[in-house]
Amino acid sequence: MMTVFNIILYSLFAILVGLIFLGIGRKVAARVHLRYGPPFYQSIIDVIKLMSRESITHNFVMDLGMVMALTGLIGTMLYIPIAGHIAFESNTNIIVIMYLMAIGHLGMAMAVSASGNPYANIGVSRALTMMLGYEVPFFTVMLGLIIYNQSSSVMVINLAQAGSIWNWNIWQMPIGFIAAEMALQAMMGEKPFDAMIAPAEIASGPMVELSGRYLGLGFLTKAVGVFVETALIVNFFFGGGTSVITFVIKQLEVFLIAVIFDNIFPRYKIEQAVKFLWIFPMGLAVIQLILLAI
Amino acid sequence: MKNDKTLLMNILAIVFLALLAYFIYAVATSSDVGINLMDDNVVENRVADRYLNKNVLDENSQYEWGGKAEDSAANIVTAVLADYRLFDTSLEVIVLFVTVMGFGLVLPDERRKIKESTQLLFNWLPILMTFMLLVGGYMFINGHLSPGGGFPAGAIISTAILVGILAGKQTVSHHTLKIVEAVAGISIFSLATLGFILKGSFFINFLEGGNIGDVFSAGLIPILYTLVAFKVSAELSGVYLEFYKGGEEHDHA
Amino acid sequence: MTMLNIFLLSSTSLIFIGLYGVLTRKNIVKILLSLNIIETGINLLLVAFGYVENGEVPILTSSESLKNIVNMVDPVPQALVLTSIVIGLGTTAFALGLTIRYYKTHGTLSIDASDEEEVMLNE
Amino acid sequence: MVDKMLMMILIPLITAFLTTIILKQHKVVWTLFLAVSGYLSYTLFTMYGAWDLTWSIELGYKIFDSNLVLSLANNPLGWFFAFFASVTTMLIAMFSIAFNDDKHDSKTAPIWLILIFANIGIFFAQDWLMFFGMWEMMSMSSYFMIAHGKEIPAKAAKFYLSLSLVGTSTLLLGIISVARLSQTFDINASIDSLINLFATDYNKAILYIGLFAVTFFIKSAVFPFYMWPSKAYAESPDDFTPFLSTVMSKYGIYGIVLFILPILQNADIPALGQINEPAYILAVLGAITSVLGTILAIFETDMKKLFAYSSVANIGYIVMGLSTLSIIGIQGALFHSINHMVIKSAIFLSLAAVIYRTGEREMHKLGGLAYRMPLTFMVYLLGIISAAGIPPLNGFASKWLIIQALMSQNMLFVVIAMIFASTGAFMYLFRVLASVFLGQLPDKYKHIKEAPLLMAIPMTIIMLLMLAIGVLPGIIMKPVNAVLIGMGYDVQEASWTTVHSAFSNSDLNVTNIFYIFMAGAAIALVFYLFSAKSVKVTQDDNYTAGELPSDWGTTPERFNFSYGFYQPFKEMFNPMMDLISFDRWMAAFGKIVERISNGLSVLYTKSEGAILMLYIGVAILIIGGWII
Amino acid sequence: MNSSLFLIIIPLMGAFIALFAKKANRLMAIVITLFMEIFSIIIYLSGKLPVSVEIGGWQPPYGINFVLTPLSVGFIILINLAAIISLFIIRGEKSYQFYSTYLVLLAASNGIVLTGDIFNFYIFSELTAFGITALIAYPKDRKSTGAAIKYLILASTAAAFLLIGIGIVYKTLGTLNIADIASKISLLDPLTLELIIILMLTGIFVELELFPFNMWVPKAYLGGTASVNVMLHGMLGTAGAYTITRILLTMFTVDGSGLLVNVNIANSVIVIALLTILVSEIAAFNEKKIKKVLAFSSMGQMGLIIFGFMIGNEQAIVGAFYLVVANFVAKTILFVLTGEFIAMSGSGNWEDMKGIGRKHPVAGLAFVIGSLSLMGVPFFAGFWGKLGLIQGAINGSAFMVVGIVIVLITAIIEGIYFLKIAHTLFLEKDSDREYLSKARVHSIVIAAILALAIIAIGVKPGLIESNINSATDEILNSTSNYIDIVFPRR
Repeated sequence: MMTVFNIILYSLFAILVGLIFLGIGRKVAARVHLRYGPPFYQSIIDVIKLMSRESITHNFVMDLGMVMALTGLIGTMLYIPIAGHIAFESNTNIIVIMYLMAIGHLGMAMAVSASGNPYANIGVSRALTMMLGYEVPFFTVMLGLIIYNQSSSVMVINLAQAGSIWNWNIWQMPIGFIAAEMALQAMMGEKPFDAMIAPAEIASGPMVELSGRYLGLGFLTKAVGVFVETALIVNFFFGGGTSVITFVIKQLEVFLIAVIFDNIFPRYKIEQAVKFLWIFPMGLAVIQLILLAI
Repeated sequence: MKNDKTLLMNILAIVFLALLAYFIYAVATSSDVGINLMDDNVVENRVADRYLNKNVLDENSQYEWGGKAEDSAANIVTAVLADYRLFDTSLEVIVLFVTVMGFGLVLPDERRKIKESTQLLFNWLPILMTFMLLVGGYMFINGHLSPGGGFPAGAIISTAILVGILAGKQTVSHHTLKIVEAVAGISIFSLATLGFILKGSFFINFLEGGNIGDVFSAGLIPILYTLVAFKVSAELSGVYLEFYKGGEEHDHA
Repeated sequence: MTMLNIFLLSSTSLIFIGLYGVLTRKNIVKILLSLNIIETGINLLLVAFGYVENGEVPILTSSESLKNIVNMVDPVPQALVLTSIVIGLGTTAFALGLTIRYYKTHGTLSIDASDEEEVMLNE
Repeated sequence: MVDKMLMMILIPLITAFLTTIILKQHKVVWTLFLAVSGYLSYTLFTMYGAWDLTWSIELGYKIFDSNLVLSLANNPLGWFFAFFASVTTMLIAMFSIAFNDDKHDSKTAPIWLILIFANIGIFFAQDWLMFFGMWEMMSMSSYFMIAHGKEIPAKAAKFYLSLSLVGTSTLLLGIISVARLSQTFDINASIDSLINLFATDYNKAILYIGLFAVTFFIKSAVFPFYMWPSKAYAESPDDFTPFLSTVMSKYGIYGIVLFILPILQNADIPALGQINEPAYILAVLGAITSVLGTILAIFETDMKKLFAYSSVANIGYIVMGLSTLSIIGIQGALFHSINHMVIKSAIFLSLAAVIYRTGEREMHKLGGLAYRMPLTFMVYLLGIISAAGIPPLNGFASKWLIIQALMSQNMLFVVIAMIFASTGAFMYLFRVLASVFLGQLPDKYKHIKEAPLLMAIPMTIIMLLMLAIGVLPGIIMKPVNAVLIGMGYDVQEASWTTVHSAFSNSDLNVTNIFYIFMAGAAIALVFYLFSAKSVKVTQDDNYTAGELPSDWGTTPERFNFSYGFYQPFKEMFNPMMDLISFDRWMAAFGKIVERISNGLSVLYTKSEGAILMLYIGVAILIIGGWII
Repeated sequence: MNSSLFLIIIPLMGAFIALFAKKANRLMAIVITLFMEIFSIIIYLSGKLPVSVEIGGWQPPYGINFVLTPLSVGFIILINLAAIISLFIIRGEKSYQFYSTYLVLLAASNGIVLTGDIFNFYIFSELTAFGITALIAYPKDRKSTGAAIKYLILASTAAAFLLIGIGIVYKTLGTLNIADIASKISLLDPLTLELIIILMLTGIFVELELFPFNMWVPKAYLGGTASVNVMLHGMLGTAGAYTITRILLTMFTVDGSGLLVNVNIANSVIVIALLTILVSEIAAFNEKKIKKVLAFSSMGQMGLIIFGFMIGNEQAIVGAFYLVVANFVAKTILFVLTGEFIAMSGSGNWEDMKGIGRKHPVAGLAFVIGSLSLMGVPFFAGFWGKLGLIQGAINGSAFMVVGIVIVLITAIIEGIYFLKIAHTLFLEKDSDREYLSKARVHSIVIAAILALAIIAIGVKPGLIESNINSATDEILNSTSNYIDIVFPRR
């Protein structure tokens, strides 16, 4: 019973934090653009609004896909320790996390593909290509962490950084951190790696055909995704956090870096993006790995 | 272009033959231990010695002129050919036979007519033929005594028939030739088989031979030579006749 | 130079001439003639192999000749030559027959002509 | 009581001849085929644990101063592969009954039965000659199976055949070399003698192992022999492709586990890192295989070819797992072998069902079939989720084990390759999903139906199997560990739910992940259910703004974005493609051989040169015999 | 055992009788050949072997003798079997010349195997050459005439070499008996011996279809009818394989080792055998005419057999004998069926033979079995040969290992083209092509029986193992064995 309660609590927490992050992101972006921007809770309002509107669907696959997308990310979130707390007793294995996240991507892709809109398909194709681009360097960085700690458990990595701020992995492996940041940028779909959304070319790509509850579910997915991704970085490089508050602040910090980069860069073409990701972050990650292995 | 190829062939031929010649020269002048190609013949080491002494069966036997021996042919070449190595000789007959068969197989179907020749040849034909047949007959009957034998005799006899054709007269029909050929052939091998029945070995000279130097000597050899002569003459004549329209149907194809 | 060497040399030359002819001639009849030259060469060679210097014919003619047995030339090569002559005759006769057929089917006596039949079959 | 072992190989063989007689009665034939595979599965099931079961035959051929005896023996490893192979075959057989109707009957049942006969023989062979015999039998019959009396497949099969023949030749050479060492054809004895050889003559031992490895690599399509599956799988009968991909790609794996692994583990080989040099080569080959397989699969437009490359990539994982030489790696590899069997049979069967209904293999000509064949779609969907290694389905645990093993052996770059391949897998897996099952339904497929019942049953069973193994990996892991114990490895009995790794805090409770997933699903469903209802509209209604494509004189399938799905990505690799296309090299080699062949033929038609060649022959004899 | 000469005499007498047996000549030929087969089997089983038969009552080396050993009589059985099969598949030949020539050929190929005299051997080989030339030329069309004349010229040239060799042997050793030569061969000057070997090998290599002596082979097979192909392969080829054991392995070997006296020559022969394998298999690879494919494959198998004999150790010789038997049976199947297929499809091109295997599944299966045996797939007869060969080669020198690698590479090529052809039989028929006729039942039955034999030997090589072992024992100590047979007193 406690577990059920935990799960609901953690999920709601993640969704809430994620949505607020998105709101803050929009606010910051507006400020960078010298606009005023919406309030930080705007995303929550958006979701509620979308959920309550009537929407159109083409077939059962869209429903299935969107539910799958959210399922995957919430599942991932439940697997990640938040400031040492975890919803469900498990070993917080990194590889499990990586694969669980994939369910979300797959579900999302399936749902939008089912719409039959060519833009959506182009978006999906780009998203999947981009995924190959960022997963590899990101994983390489994580591999360094795993080898360094001789464990693939996030919890163990987290605990190893406890104590002084100098124990944080960001100091132990700065090159790896830079690589991970670059990969994270792509993972969150922010510029310069947002070819899959590219509102100007392919009309927001995957989202083009979504409306109402589907778009709402999409928003939720995105929110949880942001939460998960930032939480990973925080766990890996910033020592996790002693309390939930510091953990969330660190997350926000990571997120804001991404948002600011998003707003000052133009967009790469998809193949340029993949090339970039395979050269710079990958190169850095490999250098880091070699340094660790020696 | 064509000349180039011919030239190339010539060069290659000369190169090859030079290599072969050089090799043979090296062999001939080799001075390693062992019997060399150019060593003098040592008759004692070879089978011919026993043939000449007619002591194949019994190492110590001697023979006299006019006496008896294991093989009483005076012509030792004939003795080798028609007695010691009779099997080879009977196979030669088969070689000729198969040649004629093959000849008949491959020759084009259209044939010439036998045309009359000059009067001179036509008139002299009986005389010429008699003479040739006589010489042929002498050769195969005397083959074990003097040079000659079944093969040359057969050739001479067939020449007689050829002369007949040239003169415009087919002296023997195709069919007769076939019969002669077959009968002679079967007889040769029947004699061989008879040897097996009588003496337990094929191609054995089972007739008691006369004395060396006699006409009626050498056991089976004159008989065999007679058969060979007939067969060879029939076969060679068959070759000539193949070109001409005979009285006989050609039953292939 | 002994007689034997002369025999050997001449027979070898004949064989070589024949071998040369077989390779370089294109006309089938000429090839067959070359083959005949080889045959002749071989026959001479075989007889030469049995040659004894100042030897006698291996035919007994009288009781005198019995004493000369040691001096007689080897009869076996002669017997072999007789056989080989017949075989050569057979080869020649049969090959000429084939040549007639060849001329009939190919319209030429050149040995090259038989290369074309592959082409013709493929058509 | 006839020997069980003998019956097992005889029944397929006899049935093969039986079916030849009644080949035209396809329903009967394929039902017989199902019966045989069912019988095999049952017999194998009863044979579990009876490791002393043997059968042997004396041939009366003297070799190594003793009479040659061919023998089959029930051994844990062979049983493991044979059992799961025959279960898979049984499921495929059920599918085949429906598939081989009047229109689709490939009339290959007898050859397939011979193949099954060879299959049992390979897995239970006790001596090398039996192994080799069955291996050749398998190669030859699979050639006929792939070519199945059609011209275009025959061309593809030729490619397969040439590689197979290369493999059998090297295998024979290897077998005889090794048998000469041990003076017997016994497999275990040859392992021991090779281990001894490593101590004395390292290079020779590596050469001998290489001879075997080439064969195994060819049959399992490990780099550099990765290119034949795309041709052979694509052209073989559609119901045979699953067999090809699931069972036949495991022969090489079986060979490696049986023969090469024990040697690499026990022989005295200089170490390189935590493993040794040959194992590292194995790992690198596995890595290249999986990366290349993935990349090539991404670019493929033919769905069967695509999954052929996917199989290649999966074999790469398995090889990488084996190359770690650690127990976890081997566990992972064996586990993944079985998972691959299940997954690929699900995928290929669903594709076969699609082809059965549409007759089309090119993905971009299809689309939207999910709405007409929902069950097939679900099978395929679960198949790809599994294949991508996503929890909570079965592909995950085995991949996880392999990755863990690689990491614990510090094989860092191999791990990166593995990650690259399994991420790339999303790309191609999704491509088929989007192109075939999603998107616009072309007009000509408007009226097609769901796959027939007899096809649906095996597909459903496989789907449930994937789920079951995904939740309870012990279903496979228990036999895997039993096999490893039987082979003499030091492992514990496996648990139903958890898989173990060498790292600290890394024991993975797979069932828990399933619970987490279900929890996530529950929450997502709550959100879904509590939101406002939606209206269903046709696909054209939205993005074409209600104007039907036919109004503009075009067809709906023009809206399918599927032909150049990863075009930009492909262009990145274009400069590289020529380098890695070994089949082009092989084709060029074939052309050269053909040209030489034609030249020699011409030589033989010439009459003029005949005598010249004779003289040349004499010259060879003179030169060789005298001058040299 | 003197009666064994009936093996020669009866067909020769039959050849004369055939001149008059107008319609019955085929029947007579069959009866004679059947008698020969039964007679030779009786000899084989009589238990009196090995024995030397004196002809004409003169003891060797003065007279001509026949040597009957399990090995030679075994070959005789094979030769006569091929003869029977070739008679059964004849299509409508009626002329007496054909049957006469055939019977002479039969006698001559038996004689080649049995004879113990080198000059007698020469005559027999000339007889076979004439006989087979005549039979090749029998269709009298363009290609058969061209093939025949090409073969005749080559064979005559080669025969000239052989005759010179025989002459030199007589000149130096003074004897023509094989056993006598073998016992005296060590007396010869090494270089002279080399010359003799080279000349004799040239003579026999033409008939053995070895590259580069084999320019006649594809044309001859293409020119001849199916039954002539079976004769060419089953009678002459088998007799040729036997020749190797006698000329090479008895006359010119170091006693008891199975190796040639002259190592250089032995190596040259191996090179020639390997060249043959390589050239023939590659040439067959892209060949479209099925008869030529089979001809090339025949050459290749012959090269393989000779390679096996030349390796010279026990395993290799056992392998070579298995190859002889397997090649004999398998190739006979293929030639028999090919004849039917060509008659059916009206084309010599294997690409035009689509669908025949579907129409005649038994024939198709037999063809596949034959091909698999030739490729050396396990559980088919050819495999045991290949196995023995590889094993022997690996036990031999590095040179042999290289050789066996070449053999295995060519086996790949062979496998590709054979299975390609075999599969073509099972392709769907082109709708616009009609078969000219149906395959004859007796041909298919023959092929099926032989295919069963292949499988029987393949699954149970022990069936013929004792025969092959006795043959191998004979070869391993061939010289002393052979001399003991011919000269029991010494």
